[in-house]
Parts: sequence; structure tokens; C-alpha cells
Amino acid sequence: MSDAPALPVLILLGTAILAPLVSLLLRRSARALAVAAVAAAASISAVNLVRVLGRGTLHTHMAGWPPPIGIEYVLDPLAAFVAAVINSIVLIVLVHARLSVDAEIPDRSRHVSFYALVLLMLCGFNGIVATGDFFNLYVWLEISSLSLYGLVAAGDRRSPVAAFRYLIMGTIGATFYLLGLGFLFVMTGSLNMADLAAILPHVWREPPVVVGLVLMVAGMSIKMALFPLHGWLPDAYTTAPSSASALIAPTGTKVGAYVLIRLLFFVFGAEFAARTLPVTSVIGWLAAAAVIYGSVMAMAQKELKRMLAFSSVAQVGYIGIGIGLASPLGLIGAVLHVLNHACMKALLFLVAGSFRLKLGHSRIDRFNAAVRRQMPWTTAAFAAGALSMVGVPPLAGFFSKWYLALGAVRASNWIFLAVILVSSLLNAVYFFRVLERLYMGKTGGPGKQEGPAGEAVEDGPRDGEAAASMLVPVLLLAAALLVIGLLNAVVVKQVIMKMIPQGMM
Amino acid sequence: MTQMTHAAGFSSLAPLLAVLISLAAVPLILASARRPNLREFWTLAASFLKFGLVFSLLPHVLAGREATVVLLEIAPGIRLALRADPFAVFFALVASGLWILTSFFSIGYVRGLDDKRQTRYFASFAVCLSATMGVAFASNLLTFIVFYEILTVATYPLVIHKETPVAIRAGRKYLAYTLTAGVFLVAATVVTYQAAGTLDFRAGGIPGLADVSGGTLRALFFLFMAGVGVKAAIMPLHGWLPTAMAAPTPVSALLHAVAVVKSGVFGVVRVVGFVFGPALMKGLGLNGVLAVFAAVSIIAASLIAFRQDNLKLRLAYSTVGHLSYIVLGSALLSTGALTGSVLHLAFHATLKITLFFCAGAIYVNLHRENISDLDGIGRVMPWTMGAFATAAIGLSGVPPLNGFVSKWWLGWGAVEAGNVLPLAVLALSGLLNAGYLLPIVRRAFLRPGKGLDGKGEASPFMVVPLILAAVVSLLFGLVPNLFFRFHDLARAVAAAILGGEGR
Amino acid sequence: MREFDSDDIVILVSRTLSPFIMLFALYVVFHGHYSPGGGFQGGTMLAAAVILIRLAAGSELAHLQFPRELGTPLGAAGVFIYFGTGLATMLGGGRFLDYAFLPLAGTAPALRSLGILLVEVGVGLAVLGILTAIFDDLLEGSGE
Amino acid sequence: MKTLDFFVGHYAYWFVVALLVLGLYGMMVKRNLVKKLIGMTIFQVAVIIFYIASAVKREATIPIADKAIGTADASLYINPLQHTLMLTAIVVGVATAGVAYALLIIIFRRYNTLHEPELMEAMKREEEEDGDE
Repeated sequence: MSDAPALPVLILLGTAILAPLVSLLLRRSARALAVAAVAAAASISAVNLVRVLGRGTLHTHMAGWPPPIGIEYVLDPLAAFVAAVINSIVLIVLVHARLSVDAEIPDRSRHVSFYALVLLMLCGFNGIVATGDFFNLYVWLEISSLSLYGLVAAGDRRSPVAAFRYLIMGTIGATFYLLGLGFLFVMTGSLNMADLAAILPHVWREPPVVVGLVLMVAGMSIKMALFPLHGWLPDAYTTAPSSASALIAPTGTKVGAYVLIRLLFFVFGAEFAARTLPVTSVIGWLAAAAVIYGSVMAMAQKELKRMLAFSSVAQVGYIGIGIGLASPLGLIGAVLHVLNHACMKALLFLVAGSFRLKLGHSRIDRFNAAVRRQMPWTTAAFAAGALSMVGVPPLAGFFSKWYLALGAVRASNWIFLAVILVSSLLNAVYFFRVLERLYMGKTGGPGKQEGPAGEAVEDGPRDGEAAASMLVPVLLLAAALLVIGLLNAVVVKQVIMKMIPQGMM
Repeated sequence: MTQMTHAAGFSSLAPLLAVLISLAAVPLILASARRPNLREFWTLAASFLKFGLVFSLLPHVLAGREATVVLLEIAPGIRLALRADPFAVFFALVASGLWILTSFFSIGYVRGLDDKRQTRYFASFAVCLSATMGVAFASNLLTFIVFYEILTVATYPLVIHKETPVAIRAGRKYLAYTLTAGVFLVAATVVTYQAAGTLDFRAGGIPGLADVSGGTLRALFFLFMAGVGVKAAIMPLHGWLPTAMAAPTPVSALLHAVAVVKSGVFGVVRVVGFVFGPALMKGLGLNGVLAVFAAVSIIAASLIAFRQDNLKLRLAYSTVGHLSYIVLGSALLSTGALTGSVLHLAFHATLKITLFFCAGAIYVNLHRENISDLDGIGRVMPWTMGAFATAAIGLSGVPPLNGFVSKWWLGWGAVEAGNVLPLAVLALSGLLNAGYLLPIVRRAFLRPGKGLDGKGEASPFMVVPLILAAVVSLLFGLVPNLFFRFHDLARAVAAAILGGEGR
Repeated sequence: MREFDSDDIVILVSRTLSPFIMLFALYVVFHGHYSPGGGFQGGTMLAAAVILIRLAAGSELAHLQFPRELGTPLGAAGVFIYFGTGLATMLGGGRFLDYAFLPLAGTAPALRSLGILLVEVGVGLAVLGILTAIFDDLLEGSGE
Repeated sequence: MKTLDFFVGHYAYWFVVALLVLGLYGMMVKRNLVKKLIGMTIFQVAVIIFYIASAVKREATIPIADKAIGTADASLYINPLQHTLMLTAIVVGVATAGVAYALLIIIFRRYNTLHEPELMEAMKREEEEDGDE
């Protein structure tokens, strides 16, 4: 299939458009459509990943126009990997989403648009990952962002305000990116990534190029919520519907990170980004700050989703540190952490969703042993995810830290090493705080009260373990953490090693 | 899930099985939560099987053949691998052997208190043992870390078993100490990997480290010590151990006298002998530093032990002291000292477990924890207190008990190393040991007791194991090489560390 | 809504204007592929024509001309025409939107011209539908 | 003199810079959400103008094939690419604005204010209600 790289995008886009039309005829079809489309996209991107690893980078020229005139879609190992991760995670989350969405978005007529937005968001992500053209990337970026705003706004009473903040910040980011791209375009006359990579070395000491790079990096840092530009994230993740935050948290920031990696290491090249103009080291230090700040803030939170949101800020920091190291080991750590964190955060947010559905709240101070007795498996999965976040081997979380630590030592950057290691202690503090409550919290009242305002948790079974459709994805992810942890060498050697660009060695 | 390499025939799988067997028992234990007898049967079956497997490795190591299992590659260039060298087998034998006794004892204990959470208790116990085996057999630092961390996490439920506020606080403290230690260990490992390019333990030290600057190596060594020293309870890193006595007595007995703390000192010896190696240690004068820390811990811990009225706390501090014996021995780096420290790893285990068993029996039977309440219990619980007395004498290092043997070698090693100070330390601490343990015996037998009418011995489930433990201690005192050739193993380890491989 | 005083003159003027605007809009749409103009601009004009009536005559009347329920589906349909064209070319064996492969009779240039025309029409409908929908949604419920 | 040329010659860019600053100011400083939104739109428009300005050529006409000029010399037409790009950017901007206004309407219906301090106040009150419910 010559269009393979673009295929997931097209499928998702088509379904997103079809969903409203179809659901005019048969109600309730939206979710089925969405799951089917995402499943298709996930399987295609998996196949693509295999093909890319086997046969090398895939290209397709939109409408048959060759680049640099036409828009080119490129799947190199990095893109294929990220696409595969995002699509499969979203698939898992969508399976879990049904009950939670029914409960948290009482107005059934809005479900159609919810699922359509999910499809659009994922379509945008796939576009960002697959495209070989920077302006096209901007368009996809905005498509995904707009649907993200919509998804966030579908949450509880306060969500629209969070969504609006997110929108303002996100637009600033995107516009910065566009402005920077303008500078590059003026200097090089091209928007195609490969083309730019070829032209830039001749002009990259020109001030406009430098300004352009800085602006683009700043813009994407906002999108990936790199400290101190993370302001929009906690409120957005907290107030969004649980399944929406479980969709956004693992994927959204990762895409931003992907664009940064693409821009810095594949277009400008590590040589330039790290030595000539030390953008990466700035990113690295901000990320280190993010790790500490996020973890510390997470300790202070009383609400599970909010805690997870701040821990996301910290986890993005890990990826940032990997980028900041600008070395193969750093890249390995960053990319592996994209995978690990996607699994962990999806798992944790899904559990938070199950709690919200079952208990009507996800407030840490209200957890107690009754919760565990009521839903032992879900809680066990949460424990697995927490341990992985803390970085207990052989769970996945340990190994991304392992590679990052190796990279930090090789760069003999002891502060990064300290940050990476200390942060896992901080994680331990705030996760064991929750686990302690879940396993030994004195069972005062029953484990369930009515939920916060704006949530109708009445419908859906209230007692007993979560329904299979919510339990299976959670357990699946928990198992994935162990498997990835044990087989991370395979991932690293078979996949990530292949995506280390020339000139980084 | 993994590709095995059948390097040395069947026996190469034995270490892996030894690790997995108790792990395999966990689901069975959980499944049979409703039927206690079946559940305990699984535990016992697992413990016996495990012991058998480890024992089957003994002849190989004595013949100088080291069984190895290479599991999957856990990170590029680093394999998750198990290797049954003499030291590993030695430690594994001690741990798995004493697990059998502890299992019996635990049954008596938890049933005696008809505890609510027995299933979780036995399950976590099994996991801990698996992790301990893993620590013992780990053939490189990363594997070591993996099991070390698992051990940390798996012990947590046991520490907070009672779920009282005290226990929960103890659990927090325990995690705070051990997780931090784990972080230091990871840091040290990362640095080592960068410096040496390999993480495989190598008797006599990892060669690649030789050409690293002294400063880095010193820093590295302290990172390592911070990592393994916590579980080894070297002062000032011992704080968690007394607090962790909030755990049920069998847990204190096996984990805080054998498995956990011993995997700490095991780690110390591994680092000293198999990562740095004698040459580097002496070259950088690190062994001196270590020895000082150890000596201070020995004396200080013994002194503190005097002030404890709670029996378990006193035993805990005595454990701190005796762990430092082993550290001291490894720091002296002479044949005798190493032999002594390795032997002490086993012999202190048998003695201390006896004492903890006694404490447990007393607690279950009379619900007494404080030494001041123990007057006259020797009359109602003669067997128990007899065992207690035996072990107490042994810990003070009096012949013919095994405590004497290891201590003798330690002292001899000190002389070998041409250093008399350790000798003095050992002698003094011997006196102190006698000083804080024997009075308990005197109270028990010579003082008149109150409110003991109609009380008898604890259930045989508990008494038999503790008597067995005492007897074993005595036998080893008479014939150190009995059954397990502990003595030869220890010599082999010492020779390996000091003289490179073999010999 | 805010109570609406409809002014006869305004209604008259806008009623007369609206069809011409639409006509010109269609012209723009259909010229998109070889002169200034195209779906976006034309669609916007169409929407302007519709919204003009809404402003002049108020929602109740205006919805006789263009019911608000039509907005979103029309938009989706428009995008789908665009998307369907692309799909058709793929079915025709080409790349997405590679008009030369439209499964119709005709030379490649003719097909290209036809394809882009289809796309322009789709885009035009989409813009019309969506802009009107946005206008309606923003207006809806203000006041009451 | 030269500096004057520099300033005058790049007037379009100074204009862009001014707009950018204006937009950022609006987004950051203004307390009213609608004003923030207006600032955002100005910000986007500034970038659009920047692109368009970069497309201009001296003595060049709009990029539509003209028989009289012919297509031999591209320098006689201004660069069409920026215009097409910005067409897309405009659409994106419109969509963003649409979503933003929709959000604002929801917010206004729920809290009856778009003034940020009051909004914070109202939300804080809700927070507390949730807290002790």
C-alpha cells in the first residue's frame, strides 16, 4: 500500500467525519465506529512499524506531488514507533472509556461529538508524527489541539475555564511555532523536513535561523508542558472527564516531545542543537527543574487525578532530560520513557477513572482499605503502576531511568543523575501515601460518597469490582509494564537503536 | 519467556528454580486462602523443595563447578543472570534452610495469635525468600539490584503486618531507609558500568575499575556502602532495624536476622570482594575506613542493647552488632577474617533465629515482651529458655557453640592482617554480648515468677523449631563442616576473593 | 432571544441582496481552480448571505430559509465530499487526492480539473455549514 | 540616514512586531477573558501578516498566470506559497476563535462572569463546597 504512512490519518479522519452523519441514522454507533477505526489505525501502525524496521523508512507523496513541492509523509523508526505506541494506548483507553463516559457525560447526545473529537485528536497526532512537512505539522498540531480543548471542556463544571486557559496557552505555543517556522522558511524557502535538514547547515549561523529555532522550541515546549510552561496542564487533566485525561495524559505531551526530538536532532542535528547553540542543555535544565517541581507539587495534592497530573509534569521532565543530554543514551532513555510513561500514566488515569465511577470520587484522603476490598484487582494494578513510577525493577519505569542515568553519568552531569535518582524517591513518597491509604486506611465510613459537583456517578454498578470492560485494559497495561520491563533490551536494540540519527554518535 | 543457556547441564537450572519455586507457591497460597492447612502445606512444600534444590548445588561448587543460568538480556550488554558460586550457595543454604524452621514456627505463631491476614503473610514471606535467593545467586550488579529492590518491596507488607499506627510508621521508616539505599545502589551501579564497562561480579574485583581515578573510586565505594550498608545496618544506617521490630516475631527472626539484613552484609562482601577486590580496597585504604565503621557499630550497638528493656529491641541491636562482625571480617581482607565473616553469616543466623524464636514463643504464650517481665519463666518454659541460654552463650562466643568458631576465625584473621585492634573489639563485644544476654537467662531461671501458674510450653510447632535451631548451632560449634561443609565453602570464598578465581 | 424588532427596509434590502451574494459566491467557488477564489472564500460568502438573513429577519424567519439543524451535518457532508474525492482517487489506484486517478472517463488534465472542482465544492459546503453552525451556536440561548 | 532606511524599509516587520507585542499584552495582562481572546486573535493575525509581508517582491504582480507577462520569469509574480499557507492559518485561526467563543459562552452561563478575578472567586467557593461535602 503506497499510502501506508498516511493511512491511519486518513482512516481516523474519515471516521471522525462519518461518525456524526452515521449516528444521525443509528444512535449509539459512534463508539463502535471509533473503536473500530482506532483498532484499524493501531494495527496498521503496528504493521508499519514492522515494515519500517525491516525495510527502512517509508515515504509517500500526498497527491503524487514529489517533495519539496508536495507534502511528504515519512515513517522512519522514530515516527513509526511513536505512532504505534499512541494508537495502541488510545485503543486500550477507548475500550475502558465506555462506562466512564456514560457516567461522566450524562447527556448522551454529546457522546457522538466526544468520540468524534477523540478520533480527530488521534488523527492529528498521527498526522504530526507521520508528516514530513513542517507547515502540515502545524495544521495537524492545531487540529489535535482543538479537539483536545473540546475534550477537556467536556468535563466537570470547572473544565471550560481550564480548557480556555489551555486554549490560550496552546495557541501561543502554536503561533510561536508558526512564527519560528516563518523565519526558517524565509531563510531556506522550504518547509520539507529533509529539505531543511539539507539546507540548514549552510545558513544556520544566520540570526533568523537561530531566532526561528528558539521560537519553535519555545512553542513546542508549551505544547509538551515543559516546566515552567506547564501552567495549563494540571487544571486541564484534573477537570477533564476521566477517560479524556486518560487519553490525553499518555499521548498529548509525548507528541510535543516527539516534535522537539524531530526538530532538534533530525532537522537541525545534535551537533548544532547541542554545541553551536546549546538549546538542548537549556531544555535539559528546565526539565530537571520540572522533575523536582512536579514531584514536589504532586506530594501536596489531595485529589488523585491532580496528583497524577503533576506527576505528568515531572515525567515529561524525564523526557526533557533525555533530550537535554543530546546523546544516544539520552535519546534511548527519552524514547523508551515515551513508551513507559504512556503505559504507566494510561494505567494510573484509568484506575482513577474506575475509582470515580465506583466510588464517585478520586480523593486521596477518602481512600481506605474498603476500596481495596471492593476492587482488589484494580487496586493491585494501581500498585503495579505506582511501583513502576517509583522505578522498582524489573518494572518498566526503572529502565528509562536506568538509561537516562547512564547518559547523565557518561556526560558526567552529576546533577542530572542526582535529579533522576532523587525524583524516584519523591515518587515513592507520594505514591506510597496513596497505597498506604488504599491498603491500610482505617475504614471509617463506607468507601464511597457522592461525587464532586458536575458528576453523575449514579448510573452504572456501584459496588463490587469494576466491570470487565474497565478491568481488562487496566490489567493488560499492568502486565505490559512487567513485560516491557523485562524485554526492554529488545525494544531498545530492535527499535530505538535504529532511530539514533547520524551525527549524534 | 526466556532463552536458557544449558551451560552446565541440569544443574544450571537449579538456581533459577530455587528462585522461582517459592514465587510459584504464591498463587497457590493465595488460591487456598480459605483452607489454612493446604495453604501452609504449599509453604512447607516450597521451602523443602527450595532447600533441596540449593543443596543439590552444593557438590558442584565444592567440586569447583559453578552452575550458571543466563536469562534474557535485561539491558543491552547486561544480562539477567544467576551464578551459583560458593558464596552464593552458602548464603542460599542458610536462608532456605532456616526458612523451613521459620515456616513451622510461623504456623504455630500466627495460629497461636489467630491472625487475620495469614494469607498475605505467607505469600509475602514466599516472595521475600525468592528475592533472597535471587540476591544470593545474582551474578552481576543489575540482577542483584533487581532482586534487592524486590526484597525491599516484598518485606514492606510484613513490616506493616499488624497495621497498627506503630507498624505503619515503622513501615514508612523502613521504606524511607531502604528505598534511599536502593537509589544509592543504582547510582553506584551506573557509575561502575560507565567506568568498568561490565557489572559481572568477579572474585578479586572487577578488573576495569583498576584504572579509575582514586577520588572517583572512593566516592563510588561510599555510594555502594550507602546502598548495601542500610540493609547491613552499619551504623549510622541502622535506624530502621529496631523500628522494624514492630513486625511479627517470625518476620524479625527470618528477615531481620537472616534474609534481609544478611543480604545486606552479603552485598557488602560482594562489593568488597567481588567488585572492588582486595587490591583496590587496600590501595585506597577503604578497608580501614570500613573496619572503623564496623568496629564502632559493634561496640556502640552492644552498648545500646544494654539499655533496651524490650526483648526484641535488645535482640535487634545485638543483630546490628553482629552484622558488623561480618563487615569487619570482610574489611580485614585476610584469609582467616574472610572465612570468619562468611561463617559468621551462617552461625549468627542460627543463633539469632533461636533467640527470636524464643522471644516469639514467649510472646505468644505469655504475651510478654519486656525483659523485666520475664522473671521465672524458665520454670514454665524450660525448653524454650534452655534454647535461649544456649544461643546466648553462643552469641557471646563461648565454645563449644558455633559462635565461637566464626569469632575465632575473625580474631585469627585480625592477627593475620597484623592488626590487634579488631581483636580487642571482638573480645570486648563478646563480654558485652554476655553482659546483655545472660542476665535474661538468670532472670528466667533464678528469679521467682508471677502469674505463671498453669502456663506451660508454647505449641510444639514453635518449640521444636527453636530447639532444633539451638541444637544445630551446637552441632556446628562442634563440627563446623557438618552436613553442609560450611567451613570448606567459607575457605573457598576467602581463597577466591584473595587469590582470584579457583584455588 | 433578545426580542427582535424587524425593520421592513432592512429585511427587504437583505432579502434582495442575499441571492446575489450567493450567486457571486457560487461563481467564486466554481472559479477556485483557475482564478482567485475557491471553496473557502466562496463558502464564507455563502455563509455571509445566510447569516445576513439571520441578522435581518431574526432566527425564526431565517430558519425557514436555512434550518439550524442543517449546519453541522452539511459541514460534515462537505468535508466528506472532499474526503470522498481523495478516497475515490485511492480506489482508482492512485495516491490520496491524486485526481488523475479519479475512476471516471476523461484525460488526466480534465480529471484533475474535475477533481479539484469537487474538492472546492466540498470545502465550500463545509465552510457554509460550519460558519452558520458557529453563528447559531453562539447565538443560541443568549438571553433566555 | 542608514538607520532610518532600516527602520522605514522594514516598516511591515515593525508593524508585525507591534501587533505581536500587543497581542501578547492582551493575553497576559487583560483580566477579561474576551479581551484575552481578542489579544490571541491579534497575535495570530500578526504572524499571518509576517508571512504575507515576506512574500512581497518589488514590481511583481499577484501570482495568477497572465498572458501579457508569461510564466518565464518567476520574479514577476509574488510568491504564492505564503498566501496559500496563510489561507490555512486563517482557517485554523477562525476555528480556534470559534471554539474559544463557545467555551466563553459556557463559562458565562455557569458563572455569569467573564472577569477573571470574579471567576477565580466563584471557582474557589465551589472548591470549598466540594471539599466539605
